[in-house]
Amino acid sequence: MAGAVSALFLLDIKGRVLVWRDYRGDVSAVQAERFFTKLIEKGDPESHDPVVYDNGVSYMFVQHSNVFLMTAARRNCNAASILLFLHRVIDVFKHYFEELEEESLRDNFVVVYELLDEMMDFGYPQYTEAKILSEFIKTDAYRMEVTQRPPMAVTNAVSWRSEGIRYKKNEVFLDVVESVNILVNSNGQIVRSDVVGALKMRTYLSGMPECKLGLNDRVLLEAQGRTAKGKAIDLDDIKFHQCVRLARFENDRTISFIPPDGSFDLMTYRLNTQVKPLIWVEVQVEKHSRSRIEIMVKARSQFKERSTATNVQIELPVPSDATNTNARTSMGSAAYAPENDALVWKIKSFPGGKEYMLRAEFSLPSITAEEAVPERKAPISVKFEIPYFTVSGIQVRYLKVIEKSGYQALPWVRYITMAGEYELRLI
Amino acid sequence: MNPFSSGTRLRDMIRAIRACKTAAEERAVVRKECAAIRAAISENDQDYRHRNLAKLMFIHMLGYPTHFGQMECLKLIASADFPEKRIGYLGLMLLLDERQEVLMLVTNSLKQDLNHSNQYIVGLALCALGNICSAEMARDLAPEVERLLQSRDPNIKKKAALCSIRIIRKVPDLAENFMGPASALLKEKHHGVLIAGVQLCTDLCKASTEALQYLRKNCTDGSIRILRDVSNSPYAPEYDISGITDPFLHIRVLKLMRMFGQGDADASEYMNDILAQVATKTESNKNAGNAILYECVETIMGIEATSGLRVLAINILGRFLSNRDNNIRYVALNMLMKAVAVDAQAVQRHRSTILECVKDSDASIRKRALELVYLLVNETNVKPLTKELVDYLEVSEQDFKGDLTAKICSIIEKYSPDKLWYIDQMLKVLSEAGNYVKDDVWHALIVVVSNASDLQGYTVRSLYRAFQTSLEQETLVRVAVWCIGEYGEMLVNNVGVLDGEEPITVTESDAVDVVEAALKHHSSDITTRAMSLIALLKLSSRFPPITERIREIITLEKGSLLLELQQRSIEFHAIIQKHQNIKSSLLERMPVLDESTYVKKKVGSSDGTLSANK
Amino acid sequence: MINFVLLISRQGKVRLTKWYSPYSQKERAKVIRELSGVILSRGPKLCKFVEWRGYKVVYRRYASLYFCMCIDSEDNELETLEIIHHFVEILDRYFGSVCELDLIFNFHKAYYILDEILIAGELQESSKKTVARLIAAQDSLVETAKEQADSISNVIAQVTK
Amino acid sequence: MSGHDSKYFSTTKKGEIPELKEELNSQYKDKRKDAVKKVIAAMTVGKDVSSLFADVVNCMQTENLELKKLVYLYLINYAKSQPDLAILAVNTFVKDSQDPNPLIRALAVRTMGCIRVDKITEYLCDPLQRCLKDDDPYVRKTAAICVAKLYDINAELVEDRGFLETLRDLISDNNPMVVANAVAALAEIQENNTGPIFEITSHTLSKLLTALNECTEWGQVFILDALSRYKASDARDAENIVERVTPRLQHANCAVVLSAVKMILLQMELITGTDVVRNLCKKMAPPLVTLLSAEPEIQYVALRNINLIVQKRPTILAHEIKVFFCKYNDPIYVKMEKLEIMIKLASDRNIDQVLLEFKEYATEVDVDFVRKAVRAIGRCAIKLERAAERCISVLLELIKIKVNYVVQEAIIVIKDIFRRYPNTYESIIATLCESLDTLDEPEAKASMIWIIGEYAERIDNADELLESFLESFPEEPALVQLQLLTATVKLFLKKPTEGPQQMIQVVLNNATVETDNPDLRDRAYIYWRLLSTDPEAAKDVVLAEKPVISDDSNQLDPSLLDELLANIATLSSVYHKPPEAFVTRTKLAA
Repeated sequence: MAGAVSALFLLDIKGRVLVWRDYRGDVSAVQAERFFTKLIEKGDPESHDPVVYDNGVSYMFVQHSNVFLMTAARRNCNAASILLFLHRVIDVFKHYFEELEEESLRDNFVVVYELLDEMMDFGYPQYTEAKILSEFIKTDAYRMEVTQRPPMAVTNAVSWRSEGIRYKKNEVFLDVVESVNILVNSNGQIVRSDVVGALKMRTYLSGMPECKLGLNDRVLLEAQGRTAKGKAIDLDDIKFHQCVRLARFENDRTISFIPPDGSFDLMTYRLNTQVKPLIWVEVQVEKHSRSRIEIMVKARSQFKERSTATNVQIELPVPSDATNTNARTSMGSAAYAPENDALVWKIKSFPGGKEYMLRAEFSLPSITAEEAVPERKAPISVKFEIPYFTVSGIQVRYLKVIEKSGYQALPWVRYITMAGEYELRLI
Repeated sequence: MNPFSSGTRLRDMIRAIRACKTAAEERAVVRKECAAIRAAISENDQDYRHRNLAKLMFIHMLGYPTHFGQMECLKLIASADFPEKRIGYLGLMLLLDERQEVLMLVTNSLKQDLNHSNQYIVGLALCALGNICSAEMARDLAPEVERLLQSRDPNIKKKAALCSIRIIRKVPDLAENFMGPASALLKEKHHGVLIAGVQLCTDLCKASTEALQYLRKNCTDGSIRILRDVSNSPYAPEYDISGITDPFLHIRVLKLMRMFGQGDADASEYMNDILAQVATKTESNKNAGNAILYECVETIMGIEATSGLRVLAINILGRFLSNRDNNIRYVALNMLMKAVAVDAQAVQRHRSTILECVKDSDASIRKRALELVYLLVNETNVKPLTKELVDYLEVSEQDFKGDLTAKICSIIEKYSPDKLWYIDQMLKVLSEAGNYVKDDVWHALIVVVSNASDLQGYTVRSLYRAFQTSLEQETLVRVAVWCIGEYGEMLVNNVGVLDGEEPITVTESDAVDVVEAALKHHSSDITTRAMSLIALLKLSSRFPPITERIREIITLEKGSLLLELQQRSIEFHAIIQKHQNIKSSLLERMPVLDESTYVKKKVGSSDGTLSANK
Repeated sequence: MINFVLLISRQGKVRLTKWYSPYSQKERAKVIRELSGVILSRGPKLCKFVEWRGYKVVYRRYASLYFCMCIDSEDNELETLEIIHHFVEILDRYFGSVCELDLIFNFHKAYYILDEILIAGELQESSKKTVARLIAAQDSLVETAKEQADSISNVIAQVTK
Repeated sequence: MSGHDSKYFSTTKKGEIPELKEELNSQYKDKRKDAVKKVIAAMTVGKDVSSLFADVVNCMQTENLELKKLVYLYLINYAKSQPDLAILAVNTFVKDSQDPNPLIRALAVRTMGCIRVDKITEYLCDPLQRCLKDDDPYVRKTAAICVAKLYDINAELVEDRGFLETLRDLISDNNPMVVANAVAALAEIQENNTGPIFEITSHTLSKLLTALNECTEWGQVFILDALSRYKASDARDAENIVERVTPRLQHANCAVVLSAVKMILLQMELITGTDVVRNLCKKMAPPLVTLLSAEPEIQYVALRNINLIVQKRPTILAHEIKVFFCKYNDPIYVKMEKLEIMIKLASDRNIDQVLLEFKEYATEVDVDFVRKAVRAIGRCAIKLERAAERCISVLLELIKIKVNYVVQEAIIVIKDIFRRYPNTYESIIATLCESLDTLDEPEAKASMIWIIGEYAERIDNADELLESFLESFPEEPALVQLQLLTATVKLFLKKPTEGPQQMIQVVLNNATVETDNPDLRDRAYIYWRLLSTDPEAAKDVVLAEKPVISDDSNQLDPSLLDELLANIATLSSVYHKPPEAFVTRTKLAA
């Protein structure tokens, strides 16, 4: 059934080995070269799917900055698990070196080897909790002569938290962040929309606290025979951090857990409701001649007036060789961003129920590129944040923290809505 | 003032690009820089034109589009000043090439610059013209270049000579105009001019037979004299490379002499002495000397040399072949291929060394050696050589298997002493590397088998055995499927057992099993599957008792999405179901493709493709 | 003839390209990608020739840089090695102990030098001294022009002060 | 000749190895440690430092954990090339495996298992035996994996020394991580073995389901994957299992989710209650959709799997087609997979929306994606009878843009539409014929030729059209030749006039004596004989009624599909191939 991988390679952007760990002795470093040759056979590595097969060996890879993380396997291993594992390896390295890039790997190769030894054994993923790992695998700066021992957490049922944590002030911060994803067709029709929410926690709690979270979850409230004062909501799919007791939730919808120390995503959820676009954008394009083009844009906020969107940014695609891009706006400022082939219109504060305008003009060079490929039809993309507001109406009813030492810990809760993948197709 | 003309210096831009960690970061920096340059261009910014073009050249080198900057080159070239012109011409050569229409716009500027009083400006124009001119420009500007060949300045003269090469490559008709001035260049003393002149003559010889005749008549002596002078020259520090004076001139003049000597006994005769001298006296412990020897050998092989001279040449190659430097070994193999035509026996003596080279760890050497081995095969050595190669096929690197397989097949086809041996070898190759075998090869195998009635039983049984272990080798499966369909009864009845052949027990149903497996195996492609259907139909005629089973297998494909499979399955099903009476007459043994006419046709068609390539 | 000259670093970065035969932008990118894949992966003891699309690519490694020249199949590979070295020695003399950075920041100068060595894909000059002299003469033409320009702007500055 | 090259562009060091040798034998601890680091650094960049073996091993006896780890790392790399010297290390290994520090005990046993040298393997048995029963779970979990390592090197030894029993005992260990690793090790050993090594009884089942709640996310994957081999005894058993596994669908780790989905789908086979099944389908849909918010690489694996899942259980995601619409920034490999699933989920209800999307994609810049979008439109026509007409009109719109590869792709798929709906859409043939000269891809050519042959009686100038292909017959690829042969035979049977009669002669001649392709010859001779023996029979055979082709959106063979579903989340499910198609058992002598 599920086999293990044979080796893990860290490669530079040109496919050369930076560090590799051989777990099973049935592949060689030459394999990395074959992988890369195969990868670039069809052009850009970024467009290649993450699984490459060549002559009995399956390669799975992800790219981060200028580094490829790649495993080579001769068996039928669990691809989902391995690819996800590679992403966790990235997280661990980032925790250790702040930036994961070629240079940081080279500079820290001893620790890299140690981590690879601990995170994977014989090709099986073992342990990827960065915080706990850093308790017994230290970078040069923090190495001590005292003998290290494996923290209890490594093999504990509570593998994400060490014992004996102490804080003077016990606090929990909880941010409810909702991202609105939307896709609008060129005819103005909403093709797809959904909301992805996350409960992001930062805990500074002593000891082994037991936490319990209450939401205005319709299923729970109805089960308890209560009709909430506010609105109860339906969550389509909920995902929990591994600290949450899933069986318990399945049983009675109680969210109970011992949290990791520091920040983590306690839960994420998804809402499939049709969302009215919070910010609506309309564009008119006029071609005056082959080389002079004018665009007119209207942006409208379609939420209640008492809310205000901040840091609104509307990216309007322009051809990659546009020249002399000039824009005038009725609010905010617009600038040509050649790095994205776009005109970026920024509005610091955009209250509900308002409409703003932009008018822009640019020209194109008379000589066209030799192998003029059709321009990619990029959509308009919109970014914004609306504080103190959620689309779903989710509410944290309570967050209880119980620890045997009996301290009080107050939760701080914030709500915010932002644009996720918010795209409006142009004609 | 546009907001982007921050006016970063070239150095700063390069630094910024070098600091990028990923392709995406680099792209962003470059795009910003390009936007700024576009803005400057549209404002007709003069002060930074020079710098912006330099930036664009760097950006172009990284592979980004720079089309919008092409006109800037023309503007700089049109400027009166040397610095502007210099960068303008450089930009022109880097950002444009002969296929762009914009290039035509520069013709006038070029013409003016070719007539400029400043030799360096003339030099720039000649260089640009020599590197990127189109046929049209070549025609327009040829008179200017021709005139410059007679300039007094050696710098202009040599550049004009090389520029002429480009011109006659683009427009061979112009060759005759250059014959006279070119031959005059060979009388010069300046090495640069000589080298350029010698090359021009060589190219003229290639471009036109008239030029060849003219130059052969007027310059054979001159070329010999140049070679003699340079090879006897005392130590000349300016041209010395590891103890040899100007190996470049040596080599180029040897090349020209080859043109003259080719097919001309008289010219060759004149060269004998000096070639012998170069072949014996040139130092062979450094690359420069070896480069000369290598060229000298090629010239000896190319002209009507005396047999003594040829022995000398082959001996040099023998020494090269045993050299420890892989470069030298490589060129030896390369040249031995030419030597085969001159003295096959002498090359044969190195056969075992060459065969070892086929297994070399260096892919370039392997490839060369394989080509050479192919030329060395003959009726007497074909068996041992094939065995060596087939054995090696098993352990060879994947990337090499394609070439190796093609060559082995072609050796087997060409030199097989008897059909049995041919069939055995082919089966070995198909089982080992069937996926690398080209269509014409397995087609030919079937032609041979169908013409050898005494070996059909043996072949079908061998294929049946091979099939069991090499199900993944597509072409083996195809040949097996076809033979089992055609000669099924010989398989089952052990017809025509050869001496020493082990008889096998195969039932009719076993035979159908094999074809069914080929039809259904995941590695089988549509051709293999389509062939399996015909084989099944044939078997239903060869083995009447299991017709029903075959009909059932065939029926399954009636709904196939693959056109060919569906069509066959419908037709074959109809034949079995409704037209039993004519079935056997439809499926009689297929008419044999006459081997001799087939071989002739094959040779004819490959000749055809060769001449088409020329 | 030499169809193109390519200079690539060990990291696969392009440091100089010169095309004497027409290749479209797309083809150029493909050529560079293909060849750097093949050449950079070849071990140090192997021969310096790679057969490629009916041509031969001759290369020579200098520390982190690979100098590659693509020649016709009938050309002299050993001589091409010498041409590469000839180029490198002239670069070395010009820059004074040349290093990769010299070629990056002064890429245009490397091109100027190459243009005095090759035209139309053929060798132009076998004397290093001559090449150096020609380049120096042209550099000084540029210097003079620059000084003139500076003095003119100085004059203007004086006047408008 | 490289001798004097080095003076250019370079900064080389000389005599690195002797220098390192000296430093490794330094009397100062720090210097030795630095030296070992340098050795490892050299090893990392691919330099051969095997000649320092003895010197490095000398540094092994140290209290310094970091240094020890480095030396161990070196050993793993070079032990194979220096087996005799590697023996020198055994004593230290054995000693370390009894160190008071569990980290060192585990390190020793973990490393020893990686040294694939037969002689050393024997010395490994005693320490391993001890470590399997160690007090510290960290050591036990490492030892459990080590049994699998040992088995890979010397299976007999493992069986003789009773390690398998010990490993099985570890399934009842009180530590969930130990249980998970024991499961992984046993599953692997079982995989390479035909005998019953690791049988999952209902007892182990419940043990493992309990451990599932407590072990790390990776451990949960091991357990779920191992359990997917378990065959429930009946529907109730299956339902029980499903109930215990379902909470895993809420796990944040996508791999856990996918493995849980696999378990549930497998158990569902046994469950008969339609309500239960419907309910389970409803439960699985949201987590599957959420997988599309993961990293693109994970999305890719998820999409490949969803492709299989919807073939088996089309209802699961029937209402979720919109989530598979492509986003602008999706990597191309994600877009391609989404397209596949969109075809599978297309229905009469959503087809209009889907067609709008496909049309959008068909004008993108990526050629492969555009082709796939065009083909997708045709495949929807084949799948949805009532929408066929709308699909075809979109295809015709696209053909009119006259982008060559779009036209060819459209013709290929229109040929299948004709085979699906005979006598319905032939009116568009005239439009198709306009593009005849531009076809240069074999598959498109073959498709067009087939259309002409098949509808010869309705196309007035069918003979002229076919004739235009005849001249190049010898140069065409076999695929086209075969279609041309059949099409000409059809034409002749339908219109036995002079023109076709001459054409059939030319074709038969070309396909018999003028070719060496045995398949083409067989095919031509059979036609030839058929036509000359019994023309009526020929009509009956060649023009026989064709069954209408079926919807091709679920292409996989049901038994293969089941096998792939049992392999959800694995490479097999990504490739859509059974494991034996890509797992080769050859071992490299690395």
